[in-house]
Amino acid sequence: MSDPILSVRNLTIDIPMSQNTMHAVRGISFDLKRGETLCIVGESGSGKSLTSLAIMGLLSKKLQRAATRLDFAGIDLMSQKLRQMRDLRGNRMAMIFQEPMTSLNPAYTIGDQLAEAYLLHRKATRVQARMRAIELLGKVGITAAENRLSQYPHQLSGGLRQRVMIAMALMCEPELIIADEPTTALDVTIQAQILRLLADLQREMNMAMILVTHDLGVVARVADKVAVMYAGEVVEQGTAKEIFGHPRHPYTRGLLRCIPVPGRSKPGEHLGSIPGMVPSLVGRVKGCAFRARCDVAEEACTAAIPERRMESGHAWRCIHQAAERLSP
Amino acid sequence: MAVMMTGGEAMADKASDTLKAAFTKELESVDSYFNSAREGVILQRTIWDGLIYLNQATGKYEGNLATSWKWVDDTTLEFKLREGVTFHNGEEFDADDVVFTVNFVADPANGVVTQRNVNWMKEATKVDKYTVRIVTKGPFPAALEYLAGPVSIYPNEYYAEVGPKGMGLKPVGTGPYQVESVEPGKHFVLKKFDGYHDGPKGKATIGTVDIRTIPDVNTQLAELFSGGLDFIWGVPSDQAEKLAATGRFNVVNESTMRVGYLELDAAGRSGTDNPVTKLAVRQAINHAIDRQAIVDNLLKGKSKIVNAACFSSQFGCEQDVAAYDYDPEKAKALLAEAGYPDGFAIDLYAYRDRAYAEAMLAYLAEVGITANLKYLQYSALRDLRRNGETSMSFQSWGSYSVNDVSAITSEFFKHGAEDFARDDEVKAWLDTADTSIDPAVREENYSKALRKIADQAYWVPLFSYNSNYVFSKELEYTPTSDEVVRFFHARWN
Amino acid sequence: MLVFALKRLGLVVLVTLTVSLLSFSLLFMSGDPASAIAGENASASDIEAIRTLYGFDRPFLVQYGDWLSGALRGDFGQSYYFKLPVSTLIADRLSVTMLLGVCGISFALLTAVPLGVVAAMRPNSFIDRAALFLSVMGQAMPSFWFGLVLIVIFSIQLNWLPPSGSSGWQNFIMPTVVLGYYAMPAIMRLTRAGMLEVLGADYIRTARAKGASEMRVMFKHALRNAIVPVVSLAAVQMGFMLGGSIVVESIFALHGAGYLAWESIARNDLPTVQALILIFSCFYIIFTFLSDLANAWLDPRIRVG
Amino acid sequence: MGTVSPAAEEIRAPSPAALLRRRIFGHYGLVFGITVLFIIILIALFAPLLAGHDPYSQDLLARMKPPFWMNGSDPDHILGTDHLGRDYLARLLYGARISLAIGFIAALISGLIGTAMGVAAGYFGGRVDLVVTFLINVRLAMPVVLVALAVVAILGGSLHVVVTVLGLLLWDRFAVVMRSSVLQVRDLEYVNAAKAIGCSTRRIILSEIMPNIVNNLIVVATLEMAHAILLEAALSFLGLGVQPPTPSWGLMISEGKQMMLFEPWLIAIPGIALFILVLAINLLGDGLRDVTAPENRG
Repeated sequence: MSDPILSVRNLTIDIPMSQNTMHAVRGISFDLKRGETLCIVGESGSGKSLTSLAIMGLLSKKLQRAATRLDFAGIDLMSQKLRQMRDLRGNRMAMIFQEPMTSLNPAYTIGDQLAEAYLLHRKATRVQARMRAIELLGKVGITAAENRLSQYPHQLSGGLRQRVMIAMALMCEPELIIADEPTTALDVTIQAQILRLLADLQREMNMAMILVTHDLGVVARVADKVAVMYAGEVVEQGTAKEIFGHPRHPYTRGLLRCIPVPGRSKPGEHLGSIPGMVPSLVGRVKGCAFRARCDVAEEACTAAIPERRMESGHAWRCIHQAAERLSP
Repeated sequence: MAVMMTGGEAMADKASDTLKAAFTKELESVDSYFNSAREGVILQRTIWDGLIYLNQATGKYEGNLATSWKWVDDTTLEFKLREGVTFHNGEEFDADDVVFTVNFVADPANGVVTQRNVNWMKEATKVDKYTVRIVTKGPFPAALEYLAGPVSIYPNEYYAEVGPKGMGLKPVGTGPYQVESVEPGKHFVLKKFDGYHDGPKGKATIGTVDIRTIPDVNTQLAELFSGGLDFIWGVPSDQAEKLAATGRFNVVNESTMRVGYLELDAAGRSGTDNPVTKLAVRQAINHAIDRQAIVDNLLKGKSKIVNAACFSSQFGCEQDVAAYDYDPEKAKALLAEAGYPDGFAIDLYAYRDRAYAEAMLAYLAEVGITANLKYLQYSALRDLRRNGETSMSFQSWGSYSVNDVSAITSEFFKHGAEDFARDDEVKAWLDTADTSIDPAVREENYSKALRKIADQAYWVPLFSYNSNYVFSKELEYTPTSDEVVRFFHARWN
Repeated sequence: MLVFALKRLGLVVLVTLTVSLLSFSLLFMSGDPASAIAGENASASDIEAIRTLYGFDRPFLVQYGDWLSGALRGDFGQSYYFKLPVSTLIADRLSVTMLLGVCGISFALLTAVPLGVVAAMRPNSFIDRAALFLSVMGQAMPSFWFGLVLIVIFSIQLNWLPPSGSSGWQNFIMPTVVLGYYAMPAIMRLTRAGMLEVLGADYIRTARAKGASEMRVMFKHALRNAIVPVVSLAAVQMGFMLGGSIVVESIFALHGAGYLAWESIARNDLPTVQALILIFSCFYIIFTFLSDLANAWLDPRIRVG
Repeated sequence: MGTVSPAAEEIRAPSPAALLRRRIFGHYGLVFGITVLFIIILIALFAPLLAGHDPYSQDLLARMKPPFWMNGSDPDHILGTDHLGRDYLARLLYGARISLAIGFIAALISGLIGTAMGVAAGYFGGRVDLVVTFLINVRLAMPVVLVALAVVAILGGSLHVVVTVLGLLLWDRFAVVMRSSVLQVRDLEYVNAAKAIGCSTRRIILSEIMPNIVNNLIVVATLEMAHAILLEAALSFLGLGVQPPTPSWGLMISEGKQMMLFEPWLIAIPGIALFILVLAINLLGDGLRDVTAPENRG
């Protein structure tokens, strides 16, 4: 069980443009073990979703994916043929998307869509697929599951749809589940329910999970490991405890300042925010991408940035050895 | 559905004894009294018989359903009928059929489409089973011509039962071919009538005649090439020349009785300020058009330019009339003399042969007359003409293949709705000629009328038409100038 | 669904009535119908008699009401030319036109939809450009000219297909292609655009994430959603096709309703023309109505709840 | 929000004009369409200079002379002569005038009608919209070719009649597109602002709404122009369109059709000319649509 189920080294994603290339994701590496939850956090456009799609092999053909290593359960995903990838997707690795409103096909019933992956990957009859669907709908907390099967997506609320999406991802008991901001589109009240559900199911089924989010509150609750992404790079990663307890990278610190902490931040109090803009990733990206917004930036930030790593695996990219002194 | 490809094997038709022909026009009804199309005439001569037959080769009348006839007085014709003739449905032919048919069609209330074909007859009476008399409304010298032409005899019992509608869908006659099937307007299948009598038409030799309506000449030609048709007619001269050059078909040209002319509103019905009311203008138009060039280059074949307002073979068609040769300078001088040194603008109405009309436009333009072509459907144009709204129109007239001047000149110069000359003198001469049974009197009066028409240039007589018959090399057929295709005279060689 | 259908039905009736009024008024644009019926050798008194007989001397609306009530019973009066009931004439010809229309639209759909799908799968690829080229050609090619060219090639040069008539299935190949090719570009473009739109949808990603094959993604998930507007368009095109079959029928000498219409126009046979305009319009109206229903049925968002 | 492909325009933003220029010149179809149409317009304008012959002058002795690539051609008549010995090239060049005039005027008439109806429906909504939508439905239900043929047959074929009939029949697409375009901009801020400061309805429509939908109008106009040109050709082909001796391309095909089995070039030449013109106009229309609304194409 100590072998990682997912091992990523130097994953890069390039987006070719008319005259130039946009380096959207650069040199991402991490390991994930069975039963672990990795949270990838970062702002919009930092490459979180691209990374998760890259693992699933769902990037648009125009995008170029490269990695020195991209292993899933001992299988080298980089060398897998389309057909072999299809056998993995929805079967051993599954994904939950952020838009439950639009991620279900409006033309088919919930039952059809639930059964599809099961029928594709298991030698199962429709009846068996149906039973499995009912079982999973029950698991994700949908009552009267049997009646729901013949309903269409537009007849369900957002929360229900996301539960359906989760059930759909779990149909074949995947070993890895990637949830790409699964709660962003939902009501605040439902967000917590869904997340709790996901976390419970992950534990129950002993899956590895990648949870992509920009909600650090969520991360704090469910993450074993956290990777912080900024402008296509993982600027810091480590255990949840390390990241929340000892953030090293100025960006991580900035992010943490932005969370309202119940009890600690008073209503109306100014929340931290990071001024400035995300730099263009078109063309060669040199130095630290965060330097323009960093309050400790120096001349050296324009040169290559070393990755600093602790014994525990806590790693960050910054020229500053330890940024403790910068904490507020 | 037929799965066999219509390949190029024309042999199949001779082998299957089926002649495949095409009509250009959708025939409204097969009942010959209730259509006015050339296609109808063709079917009429094929399915039915008249009392008399005009031998096209000799020009003599022969007995058909009648064996002999004589004028009892100026208005009564008596016929001895052929015995032993049966209709396609087995009904016996006798005087009752003649009486019924004549009395039915002569009654205007029954609405025969072409009234002039029948309205000269007053009634028919039975003398005995095989003797019958037809009484005309007045002296009618062309009676035999009509009895040999459009008047055919229908079976009285059947016709009384089914009427024109039933006759149109399931025609029954005594003719050389009987009708196997009719899809109105589209498709007609004829079978040789084995019980045909020994009349002068002779028995048919080809077993089946299959006629489809294919409106477009090109499609007809394409079918001919691909073996879908054996026999087409009315092929324009350009195509006929090319077809002849391929050497794959028999191409035969025959003149027709159809005459083309420009009708000029000399009477000023369309307005008295109309330029063509002036004689010099009408003469100028006559001189302006190079009819010979049009005949040589566009109509070709056996077409000829005509000078008199009739077809040369028609009885009474005087040839010694004023002729206007092509002389644009003279035309311009005449126009100047008439007060139009710079020409004028006028509408030229036409309903067929657009190319000829276009050619004339160009000739008129050369002498300074700007003619705008108004191309209409026949019926629409006729309405305009009857209302006297056209000052110049390009017309043609086929005389219903009646070989007598009364069928053309009298049609248009006796102050009818289509008379744009309104010449009292001409009308009087024509009236005399039309009602006399003395050929000499008729000839003299027709001659006077035709000469005045030419002198006054009421018309611009243009040319006679011709028709090209194109048929498979396996077929033998001799066309006639009356434009009637006689399938019973066609044979495989 | 029922309310939706009834509302549409109301509109259908209203449109049909208006079209019927317009096509009936054609008769009165054309001058004197009595003279047209009277035929070649009629005198003024004959025409007068016909005018009274046919009731042309009555007020316009009375005649219209009369005609309409007849039309509702399937009685469109008598053809001036054939002297047969117009309804018999049309019934006889309509089957050819319908067959042609069905063949044409099937041809268009069977070629345009797959092409559109393939083009959308690989935008800007060779096949996409080829499909676009075909559709641009189709839009610019005069159908009468295309028909003539086909006859020259396939009937005259190669002698593979009969140039005219309606006796066998071979007769319908060229007319089908000509008629279908006319409708193809629009259907292809719409399929392509719809597919491109749908392919960007989240649920397509979902389907891929389930491990569905490309074909399954394309045809089961994408096309099912992209086809909805195509169905409406096909219905509209079918309506246009029947009305536009005049040209094709006249070139290939198919004795269908379109050809009858052309001939009747040429013969001034107005009762037939009126009836045909009304019938073609009704076809269009019925097709669009049915396509609305089909759309509602295809789209669960309208069908359910 | 992690999009799969971040929009390139957001990151580097050249000036809108430069962008438009780049889109136009990067669009081969549009460039082709504009170029060809421009050439045809030039040909139409300068037909008398280019033709070398009078398109109406006939020579019955020189009928159907073949074009230059065939045996027996006459160097004086590059594209040969027609069935009355008129120079085919001259007729073709003058024919461009007819086709362009028909397309342009018919699109103008139908554009005026359709735009007025569509804008009224979109702007006023309510009953006006109901009536216009109803009229559009009625119009769509009428078989165009059939009605056009019937009306031309009754009124008699001439350039004026054909153009008018086409103009009165082809407004439906203008109305549909204009209506939906207006609906899209009707409630935008600047329109509401104009309403708020009390601008007259006419002023709002003309100076606030029209400029924003004019690109759609132009696209529809080009497509309808092509449509009208094709319809005129079809009517002339069926013998119920423009009258001879007017050198209309449809009429030339109709006249050449007589000999098409023997002299296919007689229909090939005007057919190809018609094809190229319609192709160019369609490409122009498609291109304009792509360029002004790039999201419509992938």
